[in-house]
Amino acid sequence: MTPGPLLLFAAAGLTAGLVAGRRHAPAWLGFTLAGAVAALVAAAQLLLGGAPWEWRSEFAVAGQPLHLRLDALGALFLALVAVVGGAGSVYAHGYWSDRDYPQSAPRGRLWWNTLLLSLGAVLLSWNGLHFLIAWELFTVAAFFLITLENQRRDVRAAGWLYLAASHLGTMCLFAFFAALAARTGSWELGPMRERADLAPLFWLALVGFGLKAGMFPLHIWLPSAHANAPSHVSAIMSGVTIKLGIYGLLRTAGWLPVPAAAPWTLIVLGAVTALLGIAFALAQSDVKRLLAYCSVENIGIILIGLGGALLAAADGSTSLTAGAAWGRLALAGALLHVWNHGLFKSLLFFGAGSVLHATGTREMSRLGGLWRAMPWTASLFALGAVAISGLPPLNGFVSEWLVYLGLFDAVTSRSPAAWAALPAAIMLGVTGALALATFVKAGSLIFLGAPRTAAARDAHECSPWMRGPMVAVAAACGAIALAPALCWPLIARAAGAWQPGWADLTPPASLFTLGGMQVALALLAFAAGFALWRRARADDVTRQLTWDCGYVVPTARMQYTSDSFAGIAGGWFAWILQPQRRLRRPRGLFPEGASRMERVPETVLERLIGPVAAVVMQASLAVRRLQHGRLQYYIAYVVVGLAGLGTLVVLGGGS
Amino acid sequence: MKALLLVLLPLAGAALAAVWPSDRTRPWLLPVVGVLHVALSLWLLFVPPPFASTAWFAFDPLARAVLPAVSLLFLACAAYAVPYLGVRAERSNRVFVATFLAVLGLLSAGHGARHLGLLWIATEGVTLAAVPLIHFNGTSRAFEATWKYLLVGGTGIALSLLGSFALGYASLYGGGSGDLTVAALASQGAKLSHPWVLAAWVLLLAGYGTKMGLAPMHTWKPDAYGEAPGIVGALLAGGVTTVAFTAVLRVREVVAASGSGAIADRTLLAIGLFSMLVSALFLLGTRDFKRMLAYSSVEHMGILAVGAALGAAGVYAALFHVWGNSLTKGALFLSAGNIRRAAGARTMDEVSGMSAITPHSAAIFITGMFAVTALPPFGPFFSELGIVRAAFGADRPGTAAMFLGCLLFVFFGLTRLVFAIVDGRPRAASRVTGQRFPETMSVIVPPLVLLGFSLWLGLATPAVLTEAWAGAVAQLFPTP
Amino acid sequence: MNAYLNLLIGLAIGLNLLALGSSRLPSLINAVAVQGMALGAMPFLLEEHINWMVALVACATVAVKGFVIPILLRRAMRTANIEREVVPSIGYVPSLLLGAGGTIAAVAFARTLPLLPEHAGSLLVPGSLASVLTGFVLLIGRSKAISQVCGYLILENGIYLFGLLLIHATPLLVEAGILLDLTVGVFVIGIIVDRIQRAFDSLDTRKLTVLRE
Amino acid sequence: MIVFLEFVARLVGWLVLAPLLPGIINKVKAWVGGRRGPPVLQLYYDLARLWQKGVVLSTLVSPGFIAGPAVAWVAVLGAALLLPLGPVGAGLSFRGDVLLLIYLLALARFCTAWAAMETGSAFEGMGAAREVSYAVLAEAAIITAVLALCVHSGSVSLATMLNPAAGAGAVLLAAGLFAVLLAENCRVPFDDPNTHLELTMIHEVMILDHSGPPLAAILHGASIKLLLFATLLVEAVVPLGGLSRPAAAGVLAAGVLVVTVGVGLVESLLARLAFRRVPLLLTTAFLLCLFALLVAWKGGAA
Repeated sequence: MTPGPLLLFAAAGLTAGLVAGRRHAPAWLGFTLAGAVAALVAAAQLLLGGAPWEWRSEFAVAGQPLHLRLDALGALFLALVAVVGGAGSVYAHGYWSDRDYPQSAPRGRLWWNTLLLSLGAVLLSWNGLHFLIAWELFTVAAFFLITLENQRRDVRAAGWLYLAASHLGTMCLFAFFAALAARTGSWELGPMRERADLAPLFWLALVGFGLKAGMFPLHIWLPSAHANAPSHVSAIMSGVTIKLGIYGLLRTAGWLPVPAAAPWTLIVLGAVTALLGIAFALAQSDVKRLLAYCSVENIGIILIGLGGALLAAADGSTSLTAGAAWGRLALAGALLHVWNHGLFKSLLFFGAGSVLHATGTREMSRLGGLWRAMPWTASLFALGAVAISGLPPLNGFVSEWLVYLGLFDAVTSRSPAAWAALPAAIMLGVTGALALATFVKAGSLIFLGAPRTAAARDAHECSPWMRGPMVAVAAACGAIALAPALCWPLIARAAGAWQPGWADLTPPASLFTLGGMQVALALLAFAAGFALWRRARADDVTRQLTWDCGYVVPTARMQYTSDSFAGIAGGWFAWILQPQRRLRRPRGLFPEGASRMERVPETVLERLIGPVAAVVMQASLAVRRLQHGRLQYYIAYVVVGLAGLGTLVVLGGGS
Repeated sequence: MKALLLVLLPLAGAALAAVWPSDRTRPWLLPVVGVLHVALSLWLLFVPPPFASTAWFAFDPLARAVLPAVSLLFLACAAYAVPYLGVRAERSNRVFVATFLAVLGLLSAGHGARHLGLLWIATEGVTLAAVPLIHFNGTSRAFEATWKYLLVGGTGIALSLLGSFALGYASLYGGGSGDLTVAALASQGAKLSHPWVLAAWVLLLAGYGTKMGLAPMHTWKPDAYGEAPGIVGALLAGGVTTVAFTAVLRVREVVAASGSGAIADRTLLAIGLFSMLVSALFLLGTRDFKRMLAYSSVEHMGILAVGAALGAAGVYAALFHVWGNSLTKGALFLSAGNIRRAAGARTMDEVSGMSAITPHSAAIFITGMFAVTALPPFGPFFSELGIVRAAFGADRPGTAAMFLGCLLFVFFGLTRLVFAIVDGRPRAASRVTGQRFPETMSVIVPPLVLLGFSLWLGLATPAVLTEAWAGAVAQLFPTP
Repeated sequence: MNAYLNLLIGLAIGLNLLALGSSRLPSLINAVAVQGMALGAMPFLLEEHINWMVALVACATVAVKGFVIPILLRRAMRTANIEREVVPSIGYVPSLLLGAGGTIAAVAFARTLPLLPEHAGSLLVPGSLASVLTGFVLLIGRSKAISQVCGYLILENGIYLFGLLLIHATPLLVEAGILLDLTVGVFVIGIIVDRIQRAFDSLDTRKLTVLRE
Repeated sequence: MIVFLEFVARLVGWLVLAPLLPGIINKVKAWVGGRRGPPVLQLYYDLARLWQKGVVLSTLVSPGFIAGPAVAWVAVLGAALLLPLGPVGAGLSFRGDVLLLIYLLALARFCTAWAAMETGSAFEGMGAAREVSYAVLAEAAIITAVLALCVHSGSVSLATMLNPAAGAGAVLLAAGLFAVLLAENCRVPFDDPNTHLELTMIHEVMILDHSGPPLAAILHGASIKLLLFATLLVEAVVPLGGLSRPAAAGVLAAGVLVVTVGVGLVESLLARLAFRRVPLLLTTAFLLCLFALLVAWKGGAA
């Protein structure tokens, strides 16, 4: 079956789900899953070497003839949409059920399918106008998904911030596509690299798509939106929709000529995004905010890879076709990381959702010891934590390894690119170490130790509806981790779709070895763990209270908290984190109470944009004062307008 | 002759309404006349009648490109008016119905007027006929609004009369006959006296700009739109402003013919961007959602002016925008009217959570808000994108940047206010008043239909419309 | 004949100044009325051969501007029993100076304007400019609704004066329509003034500031 | 077959030799302090004893408490096996294996920190927080050092990477890596392996609650890590490429011994740093590696 019918089937399934969603949740789930599977199969066909699927029709939508095209690059992202979308809908069936949310659940299903459909449309449409339409639709669909609980004030605020910020990006894309259309004379997209005059448009695209991707400092909307959205929505937003920003950047860089400064800018932005993103993540005490900031970090890693690829392509030769080999490695790393992050980030958000569902709080310092109540969630979350910290033997390491390898090769090649690759590599190393710290903190605070509150004590394991998708996504992570060489051709085809001539389907030899190492490591780790467990069990295991240096009555509240854990490394980033502390010290001989509260603001938003917004509101107030209701002045305004126009005309060379 | 029917039919209807005995059945005249008018205008849209360029009044391409939108809007408002006047049975609707119909007739006259004097008469007539509509509620607030509407509008319209005279004198001084038909003036071309033409342009732009509601002459708008019933607001925002805009376009044609097109465009661009900026600043702070609609209308008039300043492509997009704006604004005004009646209040301090009380109107309100802020695939998205494209095409990236910046802030203001009203928990007071205002089909369908039109306009722009707009552009930009 | 015309226009300009200077509403209304009548008479001086249409229009002008509207205004004034303008936002002396300066400026400016020879001598253009200016000063500077209406009337008189330049060019049908509109407009304004007087039982527009941001 | 034997030999070598180093260090410290000190083979005895012992588990811990040390041990051992031994070369070598080595150590860190957090004890939380935080700076230093080696050798695989240059670069690199070694293996001046004040510990405080075989795994893993770093340091600065196998082996062994003694001397002559000073020292190490990198860059350019 060729992609065409499959995609049609997928669209039909999602649409059917859209219709059925209002009344019958099970039917919705069935239709949506069928659609997702069909889309996945279609994407797989292309990634496995199928010819690009193209469909031109005279049938005009919005005055433009329909032009759909799915190539390997689009398929790469479409596969992600299908997997996370499918898993998310199963998860939502248990997590956001009609029983728990009678009003908003039907709405949620409606917008969920709208989101999936529009995401697919973005990936398929090769006409600027249709791309823009689909892009806007998915923005709005995501907004309504974020604000499902619109009676909660913080949710509304987060949703509005997302909407407003996205609109800035949208305006940039308006300008981008309009200028493109004005200069090329048509809305059709496609390679036009010979048009050197189009290069400056890249900057518009960078802002427009970068904002959606959550690139620093345009990430301001991301944390609150992803934290306040329902968890399956957070999963698809963090896992998929921000990747669409990457997709847009990739397309722009692949189709249009890029300014000479663009690759450098991308690498620098990527490095900064990665480092600061993870620094913010480390300092968070709300698990979903932490995960959101971590998405910023991963976008940074992807951007580094993308920038490296562009740099290689640029200095590889004048024509983009033959790039330096290391560029392909970096690009492959970036593309693979798109998948990896999509998978383990949705896994982690699903896990966070289960915790939220079970305990009703996202504050890590109110949790603890959940592994006993929810072993599945705990182990899967741990797996995700290892993966996202980029540690072997899991998939995060593979993609980061490819990016590293690209950068190292750039360094050893001693080309000018090395000057970008060197700091990027070091920053990447630091980022990795910080990510490790972040996820040791997150995992252990939530699941290990003793429960800090009653809510954590009375937690319960999540339903199979929520467990299933987590297992599935985790399995996908494992597959990529243990057989990276098998993923290579798929990635290479996508790269080839991006830059003709970059599709070398034979994986680098070292990738096979790495895969072998990963498998061996996994097996050995299991073996050793099991052996040690057996050994320990062999003799009598005495269970007793944590020794804690002989302290007699340790209480749960004595455990390390989020702030204390992040204190050291967070302190190094205080210049940007600007944590706000409220400290009440114990006083007197018999102190009553003491408290210490710490909050890490979204610095860019509150310290940079806030003041600007205040100024704008001042201006608004000043203007509104002019509408004071006195008719005399209103007529004076008319005279003023008349005079203004007159002077304008006179200055315009009139009379 | 059919074209003249567009004027005479509503006026006859008005006369009939004036003498109609029953208050209960009189409102039905509105939809009846509306249907006839729509049928007629659509017929003329599809079968454009021939016209003599010297004619004073004709269904010329420009009228053809704009008038049907007004006609459709009127029909929706008329359909809505029947149940509306039903619930407002406490006051006689004789004057209301009569003047409502008269407004339609005069609007048609204004759109088709090719003689500046006739154009002015029609516009002034609309202004005066709208007065009883605005103070229909009879509150002291309504009278205050009417007073301001009258004096500011009157002053503006007086200026445009002065401008028309100045244009005539330009023709006289240029050795012409002083004939005020657009065709005659345009044919005189460069022989028109330059200074007088420029003076006329300034006066006419200021005058008709006041009717359009361009800043800083927009001051009457929030009061009038805020105090008038929703249908009246819709007709003012979608119809009267359109007449003024066509007037500006016709005058611009003459000015361009006299060789000062560049100056005219510069002024149009300046006042358009200024209006957008001012309205954006207002929208960021306003708390009353009916006044919000007025400011949004100011913004859209600015958009039209900017479009008109950007050459043929821009004017084409502007005409497109006239349609999108009229229909979408209509939907917004009507749904806002529903919410206003159900909530019993108008500011975000008193109203919230209306999605729970009037779910359908709230949904329409939100959709309309998104549509009017250029969310695809509604009409305004394509027209505004067209204007941006025209700006880039005219190599004016700065203009495009300012344009988009204003749109951004407008979006901030609108979403802030609309979601504050629709989301959240309903107020107790609204719960009470909500019971007294059932959301019947008759108040839901008209705005819904308008939204549908706006959507259709965007997704599948009818070929006849594109052709009509192209024709109007061809008329306004004659290729020698 | 041009001389008579200029005489009348001079009278109109003088009335402008009077309107600007007078603090009592009755004298203001009277000034407007007389100015209206003077304007109404002008077509007779401009047209060589009077046809019935011109006569009709002219008489209508005289009737409406000279009698109907002033009566309307006087009634409103009496019902609101206000005699004089209180606290104008532009004082009398300043507005007088403004008006006088404006008039002089208008006369000077009119010289620079490109005018046809037959108009160059007449005071038509400066007179109209001066009246428009006066109208604006009154509209902006007075706070009583009635004075503002008078300002509006003077403004329209100015425009009417300018229109006389085109009296040969523009067909009378248009003139009639314009005049009709103006008249209706003033009627409507008068009605609204009346309503406001009832709704607020005062004609002080400073009370009309409920509608604001 | 030969390959397999060599591999086994290599494995045994790492497993058996590693616990020597702590013994040597302690001997040196005792010698400087004028005491007899524990026997060199002390750690072997300890390991054997611990392996026999039963396990005491906190009531809070999950199976991860035991799995952690095991995985960490595997990871460190794997990293060690990746390290080529002079002319003998590595068990298996591929492009980018150095990154795997670094990240295996990171995995070990993750597991120990995770296991430490299992107990819910404030002290062990403290230890874990310090471990992962200081590792951030150490990581930067290591990556930079590796980059220096890459730039110098123009290769990204350990086997060919470790043919160092003599001169300034080597000295800087040696200093930097030595500091990293001290930090990563929780030695004075960063940490004090045999203090008894938990508040001042990093690594030791993480394993307070471990006992029996798991503790043995941890200790053994730590010793392997020490040996790994010592070897890496030697190979990074001493050119072994030219030498014959026995000579190379001798030089390598001597070098490791020197490093170990050096550690011992440092421990007995320096005092532990205040914690707020630790980042300073690590940053210095990072800068040393950075300068080494620049030197390598210039050298290559010339």
